Amino acid sequence: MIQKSRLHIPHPPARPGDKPDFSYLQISQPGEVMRPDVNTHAMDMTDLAHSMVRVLKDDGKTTGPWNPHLEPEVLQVGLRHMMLTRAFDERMQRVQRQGKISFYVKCTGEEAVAVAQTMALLPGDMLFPSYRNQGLQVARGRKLVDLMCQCLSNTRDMCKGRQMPIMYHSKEGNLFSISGNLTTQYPQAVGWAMASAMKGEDNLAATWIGDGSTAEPDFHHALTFASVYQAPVILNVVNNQWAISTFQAFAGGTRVPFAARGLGYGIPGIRVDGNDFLAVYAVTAWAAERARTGAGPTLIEHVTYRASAHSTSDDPSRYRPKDEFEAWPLGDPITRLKQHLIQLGEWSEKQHEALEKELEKHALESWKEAITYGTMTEGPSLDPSNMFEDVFKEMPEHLKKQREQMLAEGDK
Amino acid sequence: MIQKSRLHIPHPPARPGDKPDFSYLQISQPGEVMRPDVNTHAMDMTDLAHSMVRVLKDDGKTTGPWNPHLEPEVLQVGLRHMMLTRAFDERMQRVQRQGKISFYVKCTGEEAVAVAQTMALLPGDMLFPSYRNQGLQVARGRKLVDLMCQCLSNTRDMCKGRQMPIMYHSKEGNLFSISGNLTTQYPQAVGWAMASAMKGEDNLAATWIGDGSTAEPDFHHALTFASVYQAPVILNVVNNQWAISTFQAFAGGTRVPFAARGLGYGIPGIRVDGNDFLAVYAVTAWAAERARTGAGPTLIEHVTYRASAHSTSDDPSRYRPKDEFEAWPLGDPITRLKQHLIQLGEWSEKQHEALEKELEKHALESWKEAITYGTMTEGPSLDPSNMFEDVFKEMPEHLKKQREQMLAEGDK
Amino acid sequence: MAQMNMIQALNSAMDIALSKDPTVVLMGEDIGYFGGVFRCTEGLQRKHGEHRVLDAPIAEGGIVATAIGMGVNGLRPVVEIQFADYIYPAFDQIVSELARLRHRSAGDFYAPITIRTPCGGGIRGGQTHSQSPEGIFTHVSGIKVVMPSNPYDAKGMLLSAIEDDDPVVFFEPKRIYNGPFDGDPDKPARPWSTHAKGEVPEGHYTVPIGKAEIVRPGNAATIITYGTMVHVAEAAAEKSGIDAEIIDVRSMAPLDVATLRASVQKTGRCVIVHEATRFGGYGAELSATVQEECFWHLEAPIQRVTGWDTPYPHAFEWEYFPGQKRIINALRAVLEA
Amino acid sequence: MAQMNMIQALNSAMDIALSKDPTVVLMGEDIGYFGGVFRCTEGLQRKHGEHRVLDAPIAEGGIVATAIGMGVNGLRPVVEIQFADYIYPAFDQIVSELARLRHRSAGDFYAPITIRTPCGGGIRGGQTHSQSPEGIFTHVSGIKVVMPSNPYDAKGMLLSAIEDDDPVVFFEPKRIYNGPFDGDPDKPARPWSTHAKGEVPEGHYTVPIGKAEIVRPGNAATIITYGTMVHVAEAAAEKSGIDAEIIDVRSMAPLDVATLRASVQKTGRCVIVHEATRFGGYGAELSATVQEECFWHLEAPIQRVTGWDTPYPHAFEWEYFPGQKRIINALRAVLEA
Ligand SMILES: Cc1ncc(C[n+]2csc(CCOP(=O)(O)OP(=O)(O)O)c2C)c(N)n1
Ligand SMILES: Cc1ncc(C[n+]2csc(CCOP(=O)(O)OP(=O)(O)O)c2C)c(N)n1
Ligand SMILES: [Mg+2]
Ligand SMILES: [Mg+2]
Repeated sequence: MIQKSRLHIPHPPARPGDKPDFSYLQISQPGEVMRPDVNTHAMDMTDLAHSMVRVLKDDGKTTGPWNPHLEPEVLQVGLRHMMLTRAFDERMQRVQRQGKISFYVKCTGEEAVAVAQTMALLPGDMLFPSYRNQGLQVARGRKLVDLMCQCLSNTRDMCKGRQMPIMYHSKEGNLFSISGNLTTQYPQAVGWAMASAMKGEDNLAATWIGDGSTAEPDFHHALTFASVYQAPVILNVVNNQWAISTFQAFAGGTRVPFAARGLGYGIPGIRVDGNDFLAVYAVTAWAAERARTGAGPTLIEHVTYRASAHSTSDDPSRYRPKDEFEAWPLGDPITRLKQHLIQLGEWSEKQHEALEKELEKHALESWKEAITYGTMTEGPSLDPSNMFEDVFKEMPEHLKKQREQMLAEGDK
Repeated sequence: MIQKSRLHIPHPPARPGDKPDFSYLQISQPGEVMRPDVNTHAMDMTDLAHSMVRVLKDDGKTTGPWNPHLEPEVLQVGLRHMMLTRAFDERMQRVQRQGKISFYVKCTGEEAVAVAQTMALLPGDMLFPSYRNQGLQVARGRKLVDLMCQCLSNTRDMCKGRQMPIMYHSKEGNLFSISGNLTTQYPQAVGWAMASAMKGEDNLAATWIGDGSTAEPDFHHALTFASVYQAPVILNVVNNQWAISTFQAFAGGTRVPFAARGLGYGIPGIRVDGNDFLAVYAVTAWAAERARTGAGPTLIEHVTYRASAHSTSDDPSRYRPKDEFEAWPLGDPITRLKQHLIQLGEWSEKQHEALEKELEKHALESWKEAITYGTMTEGPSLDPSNMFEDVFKEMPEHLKKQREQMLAEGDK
Repeated sequence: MAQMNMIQALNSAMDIALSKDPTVVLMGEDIGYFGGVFRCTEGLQRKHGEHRVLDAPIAEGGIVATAIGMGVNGLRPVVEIQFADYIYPAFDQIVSELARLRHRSAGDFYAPITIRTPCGGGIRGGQTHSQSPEGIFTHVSGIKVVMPSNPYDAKGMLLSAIEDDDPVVFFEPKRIYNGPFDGDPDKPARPWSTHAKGEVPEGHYTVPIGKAEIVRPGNAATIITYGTMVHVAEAAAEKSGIDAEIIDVRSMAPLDVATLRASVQKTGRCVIVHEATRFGGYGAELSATVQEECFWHLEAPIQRVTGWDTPYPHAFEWEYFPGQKRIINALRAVLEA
Repeated sequence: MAQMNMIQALNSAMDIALSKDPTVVLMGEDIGYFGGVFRCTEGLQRKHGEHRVLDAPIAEGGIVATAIGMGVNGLRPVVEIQFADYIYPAFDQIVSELARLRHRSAGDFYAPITIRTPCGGGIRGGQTHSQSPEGIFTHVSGIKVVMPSNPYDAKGMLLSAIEDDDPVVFFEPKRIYNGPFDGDPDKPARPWSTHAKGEVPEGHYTVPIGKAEIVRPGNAATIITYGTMVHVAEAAAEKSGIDAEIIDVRSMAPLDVATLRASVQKTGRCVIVHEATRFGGYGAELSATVQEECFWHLEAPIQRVTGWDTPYPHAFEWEYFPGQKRIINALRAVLEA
């Protein structure tokens, strides 16, 4: 029966053994895309959702109306945050392989998105991350040791051992608690932004999901509520081409870019080169100005590539060519910003290598400090009975009873 | 605090006491909108989602490329179905007021959508209705008496007393069971259509929701899956301006037409004058051809007006001007088709009056027959213990036990 | 004191909360301009403004999700789900997010939300306007679940819920919005003015969450119930002449075990009554708890009187509904055992 | 007979179903080309084609909804929800639609769907990869709910589920995918080849839904349990030296009351064990049922050994997990009462 099937089944351009092929990817020339006024109606800038905002050229120079004209010092800070994010990822992957933490997720190749966006926003803006935006934490100044302690579920874990590694949060840093459930934070960010408008405050909310996560219903909730109430929110889709083993076409991203999803709700959609630090910064600043001036929400699709495995539990060589990242046409965000700075005369290969070493060392030293607060097997550890706390603000009778029982019986 | 609120709150154009105002409504001239080839890519016909397909002119004549050129006999059948739907509605509203049935929902003013669409589809196509598409049942030849027996929960009720009035279905008529939960049938229709493609069959699925229901997550599920698998499905949004007391702007329909929601998923969206029988017929036939030739799904927004209350439990004079329908710029679908037929010389006021009387009589006689199969208080009635059937295919032990207990104890 | 029905009592609670605390906001389908399909928010938008009493898109999941975001940003949202039957699209946001946020962030983030929703049958609503899904929510750690049975409790508990920093799912038995209902649909409707708990203070007061109430003292057997069934149980006890003690649970989670324990240890016999389907329902938890706490005092098997394990049927409402007769039969069974 | 772990047994069941019945299709996130994150569908797309083993968008509600449509159109979909923790976005489609379709259409429409989903803890998955939500589903009339505890049952019950014209939610305890687990995380992992139920016929056979199994006969007390906890209970009984009878419920709904009744009427003592949180959980239904059926035979209060009423904590997995020690304590309690 199914031999006769006429169902359309999407396919990635290449599977293991095939030659990588990114010809499906629509790429604009740097400088090609217009920069409309932030008050423009969504319908009068639909091209932004279909083209790609790019500022950095192959030669490391900048071009076009989206150039944010950042000071070299700012760019150096951005470069440092991205490199620190990568050094952190490398260290954590290593310790996971050594069995020191149970799980880890890298963001290699996607560092520009989180770092440039954080830098384009204000500290009072509330960030609702997914699990692959550690750059937000780094760029907001969270110490590596604090992030590491979370991954270790040790005595300094801000989650008190209750969450898997990478589920950071920071109240004072305005970094919302990360959920293991995809996309749930998306409409929450809209609600936070609505409250900001209701209180007459200027802070906006920003939130991130992956390409695959756009299929979840909370994506639709977020867009609908953001559109209806014109919430001051920036909705980001980090399109890294893959959702575990599933090519982004299974979320419908090759038929029409994810940025265009916004248009049907009257929300401007911008597609941006996610590996171009300057372009990401520029579109974020543009969206932030929109939000802060009451012009409403923006949907940004960051086109990038997930250079690493989905997580330490994944083996991507089972479903995509091993050398796909090498063929990725938008390059590596760190290399590209480095080249830009070198081209400006504000950076050198030598400085770069030195910084790389310094940050590696910093990551290692942070790790060494982190484990002094306990590991899964050694050193100080949290009191397990804390698991009964924070279920409610005050512990109800039945939980007190269960806690007593646990303490009386011991484990196993 | 909230005094400072800058949140955007949508408003209907008029509230009770105000003068009706439909200036917000974008209306194209009849004949103005192009009719693209059914294989056109969604992105190359975005104007269809923003303009309005219309065929019937104010003078009752037809114009433009969407004219379906139907035979007068076909138009007469369509008129009859619409008039029968209205006669049925009137009768049922009356018997509800008399306390003979517990609840009813009219579709006055929206008859063209269901009737023209059914006529443009094939009997093998599966229809997934909402509660306000009784025209589908009528146009598919379901007998009024059968529909009435459902509303009476009597011995001939196809639901065996298990559902509220108006939740009809017909297996042989390919009319799916109606759910009280909004929008749930939308992605189910997509799944049905996927199965049709998988089996290599030609039947398509069509489904209907209201403007307000587009906010539910199943709307997004339907569009995503329809887009990814290019399912042969027609997704209809019946935009009758109101969702109970809530103006369609609260679903985001005034910012961008609902038809445009499709474009962000690569699904063509067509906005059509829902009170123009010929236009509705034409766009449906177009979408059906698309689906049947493997060109994929279509989203159709039917612009119409809910002339009656939401249901017999509702009083619309609390939230909108009493005379709003009189000011509705797209008129009454029955009057408009009648005028067209008269203008063609294929109908007359006299014939119309006679048919109206005949159908009223038919509705009354159907009702008289229906009540012979039982009413809520009199005549034959279903065996209550049937409620334990069809929970599962075979009744499990615990339900047998409960049934016995019920029979042993009696009620109340 | 004023005479109020349950709708007026709930309205009064929200009016007071809106007046007293500028962070309280209401959101829901048709609750703003229109005042709600059951009229519970009537007049509140007119009085408190459309920025505090928000009409919402028809998306229960989106309503709860945005309310969580508002809660995190310092507001205290009270949302209405139009019927409890329509709460499932919001289930993921309630279970995976709202209930766990405080725990997973070690207390750093939380959302003090109240979710109001009318539940229960007896209004010819068929399978999609009659459900009693409270049991499902009681299994979710991190949310409180309550259901008042009268105007006095409705107002006092709703104010408690709104002021509570934990999320509360607040079920309203719609059959008794306008008057107590004793389970006999053929009797003329009774207004709340004929009931002592229809006397409701106009000002602020609270009824604590986590406390059951003995609504009828007795010695022969204990009936544990809540919502509409409190009144049906009272009528059944009256009619049977059995000296039954009736406990209105009110707060399903957390549960007031002490009140249950004291009563059943005294009577030795227990009947549990709810409208929801039986299998895997809240009555099972009540039964298991009573059994654990009162095993040595029990003189007969605990009986459950519940809705049958089928969808709620439109036409056979009264055969489905666990009415007086079934309660009396159960009472007799525990007494005769 | 072959040696299979649970993953292989499930894979074999689906392979046979796909081969035997052209209307069977699989759908889920990462299940096609990749073979699933737990590898349960490995090789099936290669063998049966990408039109029968479909990768799906990440939308659990959309997956179940479209599967319903396919089921109505004559297919027999078997869907995978990647983790039971992610089944909630599909909750509305399961509860409001899948479970009720046959009833509301008086038998004219139905969707014969199997929903497979890995559940339970013990793999350091934290709160969003460890949940056991089976209890919630047992409260929904119109769906069957099962959980096998070994490869033999997994294959036989999955074939039963697929062939069943009613919807079945099929929970797979992921901790024992690769081998039985006795609750002691410090012991080296045991493979299924060391267990009798790791012997699995290669061809078609079924294990009926609705039948419990006595996995360890005994006279002193009855342990009622399922999934991973069957093995923990066996180890606990062994270690304690108590002559406990252990019942593997396997089919949570419908429940095999007769087997439970016979055992507890014999032993007079009962311990119920599950990983899920306690309050309002499935253990409550088991306790209530046993109490109703065996009241006059019970010599001690029924004990529940369960996960605590908190989200599943990442770091304190073994303090949370209801391990051997707690089961032994409960056994002693029912014996000493
Ligand atoms: C509701 C839900 N469904 C499924 C999963 C399992 N899951 C975790 S990550 C992932 C892929 C997400 O892909 P994408 O959104 O593209 O983000 P990326 O990992 O590429 O950054 C899946 C399916 C989940 N965590 N939550
Ligand atoms: C999930 C769900 N939420 C809420 C409701 C209650 N409700 C029934 S009809 C309705 C309005 C629907 O409006 P619309 O989609 O515009 O359809 P219309 O009635 O105008 O045809 C609402 C809110 C419901 N039935 N299901
Ligand atoms: Mg991705
Ligand atoms: Mg409408």
